[in-house]
Amino acid sequence: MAKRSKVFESFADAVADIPDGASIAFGGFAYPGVPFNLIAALLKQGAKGLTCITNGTGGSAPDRMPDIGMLVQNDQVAKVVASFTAPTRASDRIPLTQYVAEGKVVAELVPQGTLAERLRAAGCGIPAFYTPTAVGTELAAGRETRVFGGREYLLEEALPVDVAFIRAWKADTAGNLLFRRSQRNFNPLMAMAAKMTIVEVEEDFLEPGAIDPDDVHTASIFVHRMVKIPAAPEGLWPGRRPERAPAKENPERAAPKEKQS
Amino acid sequence: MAKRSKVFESFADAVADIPDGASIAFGGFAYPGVPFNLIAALLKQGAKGLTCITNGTGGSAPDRMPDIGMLVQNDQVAKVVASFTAPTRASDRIPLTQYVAEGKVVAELVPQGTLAERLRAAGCGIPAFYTPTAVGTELAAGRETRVFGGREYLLEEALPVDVAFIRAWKADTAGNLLFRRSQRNFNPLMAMAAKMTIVEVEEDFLEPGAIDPDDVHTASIFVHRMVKIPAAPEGLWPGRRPERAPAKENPERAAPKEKQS
Amino acid sequence: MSGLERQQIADRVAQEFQDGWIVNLGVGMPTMCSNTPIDADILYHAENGVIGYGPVLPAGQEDVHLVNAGGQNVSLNPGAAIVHHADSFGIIRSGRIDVTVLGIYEVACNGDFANWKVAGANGGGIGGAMDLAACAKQVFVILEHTTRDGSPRLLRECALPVTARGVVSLVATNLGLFKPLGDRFLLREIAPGVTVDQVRAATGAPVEVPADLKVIKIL
Amino acid sequence: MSGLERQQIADRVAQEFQDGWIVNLGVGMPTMCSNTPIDADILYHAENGVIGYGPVLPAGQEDVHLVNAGGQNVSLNPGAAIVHHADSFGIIRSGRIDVTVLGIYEVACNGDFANWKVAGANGGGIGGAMDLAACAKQVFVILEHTTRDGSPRLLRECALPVTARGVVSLVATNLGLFKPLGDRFLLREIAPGVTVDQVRAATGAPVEVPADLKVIKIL
Repeated sequence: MAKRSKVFESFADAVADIPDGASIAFGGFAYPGVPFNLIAALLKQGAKGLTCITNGTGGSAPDRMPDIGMLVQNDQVAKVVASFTAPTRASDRIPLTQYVAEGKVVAELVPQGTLAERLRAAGCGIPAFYTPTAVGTELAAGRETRVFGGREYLLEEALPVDVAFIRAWKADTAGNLLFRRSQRNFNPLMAMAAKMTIVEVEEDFLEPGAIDPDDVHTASIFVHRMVKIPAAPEGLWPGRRPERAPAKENPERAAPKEKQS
Repeated sequence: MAKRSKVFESFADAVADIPDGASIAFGGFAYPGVPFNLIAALLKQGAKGLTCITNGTGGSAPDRMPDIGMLVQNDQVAKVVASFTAPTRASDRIPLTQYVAEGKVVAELVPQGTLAERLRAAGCGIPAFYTPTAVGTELAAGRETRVFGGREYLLEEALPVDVAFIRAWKADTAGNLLFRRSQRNFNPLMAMAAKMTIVEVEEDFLEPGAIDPDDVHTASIFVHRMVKIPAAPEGLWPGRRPERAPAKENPERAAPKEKQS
Repeated sequence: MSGLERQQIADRVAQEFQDGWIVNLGVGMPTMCSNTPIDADILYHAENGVIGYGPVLPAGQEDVHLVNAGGQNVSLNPGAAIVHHADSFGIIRSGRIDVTVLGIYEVACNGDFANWKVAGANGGGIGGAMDLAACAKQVFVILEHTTRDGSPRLLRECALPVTARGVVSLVATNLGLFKPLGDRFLLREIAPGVTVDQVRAATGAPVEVPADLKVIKIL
Repeated sequence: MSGLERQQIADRVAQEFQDGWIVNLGVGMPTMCSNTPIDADILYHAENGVIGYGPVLPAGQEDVHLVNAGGQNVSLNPGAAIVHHADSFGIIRSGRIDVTVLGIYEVACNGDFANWKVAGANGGGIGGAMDLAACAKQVFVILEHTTRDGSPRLLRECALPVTARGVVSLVATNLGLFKPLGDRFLLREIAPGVTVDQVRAATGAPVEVPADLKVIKIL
């Protein structure tokens, strides 16, 4: 008896049944590993009242790839959990700021390591843990701390999510994933934390067995749906990260300049 | 300026300065990944009052490779932390039993997943976490539990160790490790939990850069000393795991039958 | 009255497995479940981080670097992956194992079971059983229906220290297939050649027998 | 009175690095520390799981899959390794980072500092700074000595919400190199062309000046 295939034909199909009110973790750090195509599909799909778990919401640079800020601007977001909820430069502006100020979006600010560990805890059946991070700061105000070995630690709870959107380099059809370089970042943790993990994959799907079991970064157990990213302009391929300037074409890729939505 | 080399010439050199009273984590699960050569060197080195963290202490099979039970029989052990501290078959005997009965060795019994997670927590700066495992059992008697989301969890503390003994398949001279197949088991976690990690390596050392950074299982940060395992009979090479019978020669290895001490 | 052979007990349990399940098999009789030919695609998970292992390899063909949780030299199926012990138990603890099958000493009709400490022992052998028992979606147990001296091992309450409480949903013995119902066992199926009276006599708790009691089909 | 250029401040900090250290550099001025030629073998760690990165690659030679924590397309040195975010912060939280260098808004002589929330903001940008500040063996901070309107940023107490308390052991500004001593800053070295009076006037806390005050050597 054959298992149902995890390979979906389109991003629209892969995100079609995401309901209003879902919690979604978005992988990526800077450009590597960001599920641009899945975000773009979700913008079209239109689910509302979402809780978005992400390192940052984006939108400070003028030339934008699809980002969480666009979901916010599209009135799809009720809450953001992130390690950046406001710009750190006084001169920067991000879309989220106005929505938080107007009470349309709740923003929960979480230190990056705590965010990663809360996701990992959810994926590992650990409901809560203690961390030294943020002790003595505004983020710990009124919260439970405890001393172990003479040092004070803050109690943090797991952060389970309904859905993870991630981007991988290679995958076999069973759902084993390889990430390339810093594309890995939060992605394996979000796949662990999620009830359903949807992956956009850069290279053509491999047969099961083509990835050495020792090399697998995210095991098939954690992966539910996968879509091959089409060539540009249909598919979104990040180039060099723009440093407050438009993205330049990436000469290492055969595909033409990525679509900027 | 060149860093001091992590490569040691002999197992005796690598374990020479381990002091009495040290806590040592011993990797491996069944035969794969067990640091037989380091255990043999520690038997000769003679440090006493050790705390040994290990999945099991071994010694039920008649034909033994070096194991924790031998360290116990050599009067080097004060405490064992393990997921097996007594045989599960009434007919089996292990050396540890008598020493525990006579009060010479303290045995702390820990579920295997909790043992792994306590080591990982130590390696990740997490002093304590909650787990559902062992709730309602003798192991949780009198201990702190707490309800999250309607379910009861047991508080478990990190298990840091002074030294980790592990066995790897390949290593570069910087200290990046590859494990083969189920050789991985506890080994990366023990390397994370330890102040000093000593590795016995099966293959010849590689130059830094020879292992793709995406493939590394244990990063050089966690590795302090490494020794290449010599060919048998000087080096110890496990063959097929004996099922209550002597180990058979492994035809896949060119080396002759391993030394059984 | 001895009923099923060990492999036959395992066979009956394996027939409960459904397509797409992730299954963890304990040491001993449970490992025999993977020998049963069933029409379902199963992913076998072992505590030592092996995801997707296949048959035990014959002597001479083993990979010395690869064992399952029982220490057997297994093979890997296409699509297998290796993780370390913490990730492996993360998979267990987060409830991703559809069923674990465990060999045990005793089971009670309230779903408690014991398999880590024998009477009078100082210490025990837990291995991964407590994590699996507390966290798998379902816990199936396999055991001989009585001890060697004929004492029942299906009980009202466990006499030995328990591994987990209230978790067992299926009990397979040489005499039949049972479901713990709180204050009694439901006899789902009976072994060929065994009578209900024999089952009741060998069981230390009430046994409910359905009107349409089925006999276990031998493969 | 402006003292050191930005790269010169970073250069002075980098000279504190010792052979074999594992170093994490924050976004902005701290990243410039890796440009400084020093006689020490340093392993650079980035929060996004890059261990052992090297120089930023010029346009056209980037690996689009590889950035440091500042989003710069870096290279990898031989012996580099990639881990995921939880393992990367495990390295941080377990105290394996010898020093983190952070760009900040304010620092107090009690070792507190602030770098995540500007006055009046709703929310902020913490990134990895709180984990690094709480857990690195040493925390060095880099900042312009005063705000654009001339207000001091080296203070008795932080006015902005702190990132961590009592952790800073070295402060590098365009005017000099300082060590927080609880109730005052020790002026370890002064920038060329800057006077002690100028430093004191621009600092919002007492400044202790050693008799043998050294001048920062420009590379």
